[in-house]
Amino acid sequence: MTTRPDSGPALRGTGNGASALRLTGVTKRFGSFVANDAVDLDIAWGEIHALLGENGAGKTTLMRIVTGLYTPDEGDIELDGEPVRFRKPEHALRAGIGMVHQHFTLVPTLTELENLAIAPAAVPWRNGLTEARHRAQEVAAATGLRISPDRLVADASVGERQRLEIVKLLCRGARILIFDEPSAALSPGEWDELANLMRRLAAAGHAVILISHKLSEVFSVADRYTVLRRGAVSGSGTIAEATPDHLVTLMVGDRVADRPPLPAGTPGPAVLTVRGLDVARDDNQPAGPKALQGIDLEVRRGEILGIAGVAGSGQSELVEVLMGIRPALSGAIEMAGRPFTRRSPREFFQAGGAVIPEDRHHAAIVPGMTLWENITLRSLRSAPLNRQGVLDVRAASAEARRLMDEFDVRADSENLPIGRLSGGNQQKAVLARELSGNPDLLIAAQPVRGLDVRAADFVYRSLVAHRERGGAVLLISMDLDEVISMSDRIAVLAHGRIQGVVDAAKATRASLGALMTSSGEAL
Amino acid sequence: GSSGDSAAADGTKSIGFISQAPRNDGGFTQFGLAGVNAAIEADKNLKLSSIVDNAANSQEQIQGLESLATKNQIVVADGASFNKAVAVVAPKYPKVRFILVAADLDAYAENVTSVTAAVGYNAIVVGAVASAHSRTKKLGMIAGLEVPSTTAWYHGMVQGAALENPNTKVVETYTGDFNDVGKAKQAAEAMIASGVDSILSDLDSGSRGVYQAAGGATSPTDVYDVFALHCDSSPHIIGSGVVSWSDILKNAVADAAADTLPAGAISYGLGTGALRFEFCPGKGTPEEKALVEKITKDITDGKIVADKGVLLPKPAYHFEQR
Amino acid sequence: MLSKDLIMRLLVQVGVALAALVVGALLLVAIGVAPSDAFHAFWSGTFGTPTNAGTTLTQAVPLLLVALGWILTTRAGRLHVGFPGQILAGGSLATAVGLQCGSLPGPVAVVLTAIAGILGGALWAGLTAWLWASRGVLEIVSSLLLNLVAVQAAHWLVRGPLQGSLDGQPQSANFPAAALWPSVESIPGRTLSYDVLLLPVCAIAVLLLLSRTVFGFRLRVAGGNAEAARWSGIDPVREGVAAIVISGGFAGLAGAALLFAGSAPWMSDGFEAGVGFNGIAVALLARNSPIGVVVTAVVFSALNVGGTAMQAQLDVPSSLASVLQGAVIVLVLVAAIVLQRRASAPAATKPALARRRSGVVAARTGARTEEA
Amino acid sequence: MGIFDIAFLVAAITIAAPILLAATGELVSERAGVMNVGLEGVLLVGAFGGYLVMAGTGNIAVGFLGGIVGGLLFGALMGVLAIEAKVDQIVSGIALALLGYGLTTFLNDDLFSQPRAFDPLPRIAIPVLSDVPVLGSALFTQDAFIYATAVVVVLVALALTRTTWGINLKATGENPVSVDAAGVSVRGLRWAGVLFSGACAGAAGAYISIGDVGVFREAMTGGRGYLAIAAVLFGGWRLSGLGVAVAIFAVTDATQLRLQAVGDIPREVWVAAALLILVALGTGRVRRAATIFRLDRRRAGAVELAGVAVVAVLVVLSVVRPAVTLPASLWLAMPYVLALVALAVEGKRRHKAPEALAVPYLRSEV
Ligand SMILES: Nc1ncnc2c1ncn2[C@@H]1O[C@H](COP(=O)(O)OP(=O)(O)OP(=O)(O)O)[C@@H](O)[C@H]1O
Ligand SMILES: Nc1ncnc2c1ncn2[C@@H]1O[C@H](COP(=O)(O)OP(=O)(O)OP(=O)(O)O)[C@@H](O)[C@H]1O
Ligand SMILES: [Mg+2]
Ligand SMILES: [Mg+2]
Repeated sequence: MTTRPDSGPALRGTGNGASALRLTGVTKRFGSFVANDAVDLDIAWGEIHALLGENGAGKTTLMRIVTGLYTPDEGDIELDGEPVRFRKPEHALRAGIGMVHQHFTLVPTLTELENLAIAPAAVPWRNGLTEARHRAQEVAAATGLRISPDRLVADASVGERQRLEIVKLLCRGARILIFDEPSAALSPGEWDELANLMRRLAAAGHAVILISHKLSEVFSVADRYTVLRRGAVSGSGTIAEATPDHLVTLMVGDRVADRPPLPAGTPGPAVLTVRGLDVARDDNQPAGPKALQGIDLEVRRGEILGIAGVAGSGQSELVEVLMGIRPALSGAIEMAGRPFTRRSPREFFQAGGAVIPEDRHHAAIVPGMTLWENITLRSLRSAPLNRQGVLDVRAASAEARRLMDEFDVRADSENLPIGRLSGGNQQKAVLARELSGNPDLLIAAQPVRGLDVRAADFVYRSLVAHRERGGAVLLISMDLDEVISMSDRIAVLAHGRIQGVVDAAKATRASLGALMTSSGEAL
Repeated sequence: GSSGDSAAADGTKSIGFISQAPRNDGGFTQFGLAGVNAAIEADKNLKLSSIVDNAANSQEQIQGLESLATKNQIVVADGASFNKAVAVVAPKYPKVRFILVAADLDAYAENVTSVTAAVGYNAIVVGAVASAHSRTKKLGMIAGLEVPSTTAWYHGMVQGAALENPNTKVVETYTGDFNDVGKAKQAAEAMIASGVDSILSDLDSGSRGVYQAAGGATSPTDVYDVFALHCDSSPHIIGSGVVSWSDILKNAVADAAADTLPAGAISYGLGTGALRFEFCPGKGTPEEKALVEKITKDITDGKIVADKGVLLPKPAYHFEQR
Repeated sequence: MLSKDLIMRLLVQVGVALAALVVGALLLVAIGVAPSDAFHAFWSGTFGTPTNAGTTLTQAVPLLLVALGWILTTRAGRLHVGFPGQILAGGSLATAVGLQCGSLPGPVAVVLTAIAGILGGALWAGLTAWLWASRGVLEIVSSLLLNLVAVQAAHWLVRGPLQGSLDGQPQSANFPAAALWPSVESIPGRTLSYDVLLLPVCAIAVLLLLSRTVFGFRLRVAGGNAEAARWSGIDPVREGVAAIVISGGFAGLAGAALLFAGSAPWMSDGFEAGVGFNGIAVALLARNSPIGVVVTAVVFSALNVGGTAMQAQLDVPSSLASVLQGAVIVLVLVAAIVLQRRASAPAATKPALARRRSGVVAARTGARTEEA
Repeated sequence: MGIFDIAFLVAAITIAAPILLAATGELVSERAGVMNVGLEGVLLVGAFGGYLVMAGTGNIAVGFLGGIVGGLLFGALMGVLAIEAKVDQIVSGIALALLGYGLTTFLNDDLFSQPRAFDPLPRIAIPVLSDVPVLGSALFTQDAFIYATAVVVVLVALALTRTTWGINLKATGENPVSVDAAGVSVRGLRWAGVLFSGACAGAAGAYISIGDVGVFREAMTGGRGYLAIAAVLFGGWRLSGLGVAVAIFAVTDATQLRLQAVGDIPREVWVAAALLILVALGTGRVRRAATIFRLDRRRAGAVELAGVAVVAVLVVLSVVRPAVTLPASLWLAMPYVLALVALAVEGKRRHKAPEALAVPYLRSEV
């Protein structure tokens, strides 16, 4: 069925300006913790509404309530002025509310079309593929959003996956679309595309809710905003009358001092040297297409080398290969002057490396284990915390507490399972862990993805401090501004090749973009 | 800990029965139990106090024996695998009479009697008859597990067949379980496919599989039973190397009750008729019947001496062949 | 929150125990046995006399060892059920060694048999570990199949190489007295073997290993999230292999204990006696707590011993025990519902999330780090 | 006379059928993300259920229904544990295995002091097809259950590939969130999978007891449940692969029974083994042409060398034809050993396990 009869997949909006979704006094508690505190939220048809707030402010939780994933403890939800209660996601979906999750809800092993075809089947033997193809074409006609129906989702890049996700929602008749930090995995180009799409949807009368930590994005697309702080609404209004400083103040309570421009560093000897590195896209198919080709890199003491490039250019592969998780086909890697031949994560860390993985959820934390165990995940396994194989638990949790203060990880106790913390705090915990050993080389893959302004600022400062201490940083980011403002030098990665290395001081979005697109059809 | 004193009060003696297989296995165990019950029928001073079955592993067997020994005067351990367990338990209960069925003891024990059946003799007869009856001169033996009593059937058949016709061939298959009907059926089918036309089924409920295979076979196939005659179970059954465990146990229990059961080992052979070959009604030509007579007589007269493997090794202690 | 959790657990344990009692009583009534008689028979058969108590405790040891093995592997995120096979392997090797130790002084022989048992179990488990680590065969399946193989192998051993009984029965010869594990003289029948000391010792050892040592920490990280483990320099495959092999060692020792500490000093096929799976149940019943298993192991062994006793006294079918054991597990799992409903959702989700990376579907993990 | 004849085929098919059906059910349930390691227990319950009802009614069709109901009951139990309680599936599986054995044994002892026996399913010759020379008598002169199994397998194949339901099911096993987000009930699909597998296992069990031989005895399924699970994995969660796996088990089992009967191992066995290994090596080579590891290459070389050596030995054996006889129990272990070897040879390449297999689904994970 997927849609209510009246609202087909076509993009017929329902009026505009009229209130689409109104939350009044919505409260959600987790045990004693209040994640949402009497939140009032008013979304109008045809608008793009930005939902802002620092990490752990309760944005995701609120949206989960709206989409029926959580049921609120108090408060009412009105849709088109009628009170509604969503006990299940499908209720919200039927009502036309759809959410693009940060982790896509796609099935990699099915084709894009099959993913669209996932739907309640009235009769078991019904074959919904043709119908799905139909809807997809309608949507394409209405929004210009095209998918490649018969491609496996596994073969699609993140941008393409996100597009498919949106098409899916539209096919199912969503009229209120929620994006939770959509740009986190997107390249700038892909973001612009998404922004246009949002405008088009709004213009067509849909309501769009955008959760983002990047004020630039907010100001570029949003019409109105609501700011959450510690679960409660700290302010709302129209973007036109708002200033970045104002919003930041609403989010974090006070102003965040502008970041001072990166002081000129004095690069020392090379910490990491990569020569002619070739890496297969699929470890099991060395003969197959390559993810990286002829990579030459050098990261020196006291400098931050930025890697700019769109998602899927091979960043993940580069990190994994440096870590020793992925085998290299050919090429040489040197760490701290010594050849890094028998590569394995352990060797990497022993050679003075540290890493902030891109995919934190799966690669950086052990959700079931306590905060202190996660923070000391590595130091715990070497002296002094490790005394001939025996753990010094007391010292470890003391150390953890110290780091929690230093890196401002917000949690009631270090004995909490880290899985209970908000994304932002989890990430600060990871940062604390990786910087605590003060390593020679820090690989930071999208270190501020999903971080609020203050946390992001904190990460920047920590990285710079690390650089000042003479450490080297390999910064991987899809956000050009971020790279430019953060790095001493920038290597542009596109299609698995280093297209060029430029001095950050001279680099501009345009020049980098040019490098990215140059030799586009290589490989 | 000794017991049996309770017996003094009145004349009644209570019997405990422990077996490795389920009591309703439709074969060895069930017949043994029948024998015990028959003895009880005959003597109202006897009663069967309790049964422990499925005592598969040694620990369970020892526990079972111990708890039976504490409250009975006669304990029947029905199965070859009890030999060591009995050897462990019996000395602790000198007043209790242990009857060990189908197994020999490693060591001689004062209050233990092992009653065995020299199935090998029966096997010789079956081998001869089957060989005479067979068209392809290929005989088969299917058993569950490879234990002395089953291999005895095989070796006996080999010897008997050779007596009747030197170039008759005998093959053996072990299905891994006396009660696995499916495997038995497949095994029999396999044999038939390889030219066997006479199968001895040394199985319990597994025998049904053999009957079914014979029934489904395209070529005429004969089946020979052991223990008893199930002629009505299948038209293909020629006869059975009857090993009347019920008779054997009836004797043994009665003797034990009368305290006339000698310690040591008693092996029942063709002499007492506890072992005998029987044709199903209407089966067997006069010549074959004569052959049975002859072979049986030759064996009891000692004209035919069992080959190696046909009989269990003769124990060192008191031994009686009946 | 810890203490609250503990109370919750205790409540659940008690609830399960009561429920099991009820189930048992119902079954008994169903087959027409007065529960009171049954209970009396059960009690006298398990703890009524020192002799029986000795048997009960001694038979608890193998269960405990298996349970501890299970706990270790699950903490490492691996799930294998190869304990029956490993028990058989350990027992067989211990037998092979034990039969040769007649001339050695007692202590040496005892230690040798124990070591042989551990080795045998570890080697058999090594097959599972190897198949998983380097061939990507799910350990659960390979261990299931290896169990079936081990059973047949044991069948063959007691009919071939290890066959040693006078009349050709499928049994080994009796073990030399020197190799038998010592037992308490004062108890009639000498049913209480000194290896009951393993109950507290091993339990505490495993507890400390997991909570207080680097090795245990690595195991838990690998089990908690294999991906994160690899990214922090822990090779989850190595940890998994270690866990599986160690658990095999425990099971193998259990095999040796079954043969050399029991009252039946010889090997016959089927000496494993369902300890392999019941051991898992024991761990479950204790909700994988290394200390709790000491209690639950005794409970389960009582179920076995008492089952036989009840059968001998009241002619209760032997299978009643296994029904009860199955029922107990189901009850435990159902009890888990109660706990889950109490615990907050995400707390519950996190292990599941981690499991996705490390648990049943581990082939990829296996594949990757091989080259790392 | 040779041992690989028509009767051999028939035997192999009879052995294969129940495993195939049970495995197909398990496949569906695993594609939905529920792994039932307790399949053995479900088979036993099906076998006993069939036997019980048959004893009551004397009608074999009703008997099979009884088996299916028994299987459904245990499937439902699995569902309650794995889907509702969200407890570890492996663990609940073990519980099912233990409970299945205990319960059936207990009831059998209690209800049947005298074992009953019935006539098994009659073989039905399909008019025209059964006259085809060799295959006719092997494939088209079978009993109703075997035909039914064939039909079920085909239907499942169609359902998984051609229907929305199939897509939903597969999606549930891969990424339940996506299904949930589509407004399809993950619980519903998983329940469907579990119950279907329960019904299949129940029917398969009934075939093992009343269908094939007409009796029941404790633990009579003898590890077939585990073989079925192994088949699903070896088959890489595809029906085709599953079929191959089951075929391997069945053929080995049928062979070992024959080899025991024949006594010492005949020539054609050595030849067959040699051919098998050659084929395996060949496919291995083809595969590796696509995928070459620095590490793997060395191992592959060793493997191939060993393989060739073995082939040589086998050829020699087939020429001299020695009087080799294996102990019965080693023959009995053969199917499991081969299953293991097959899994090991296939190794990871086959392992496209559903991502969410044995992962309980909880909403807040989104
Ligand atoms: N299931 C839960 N159980 C307990 N606490 C939770 C749960 N989900 C969220 N929280 C807490 O509620 C608060 C809000 O979480 P939420 O994910 O909504 O924050 P957020 O605004 O999305 O932060 P971020 O910007 O980092 O994503 C956090 O402190 C988090 O620790
Ligand atoms: N479903 C997803 N949800 C969130 N992040 C994702 C998802 N898929 C991929 N990503 C992240 O985005 C990055 C790039 O996506 P992806 O892996 O598709 O590109 P790639 O690996 O470089 O190219 P290819 O997919 O062709 O191998 C990945 O490294 C991963 O961290
Ligand atoms: Mg969030
Ligand atoms: Mg990728």
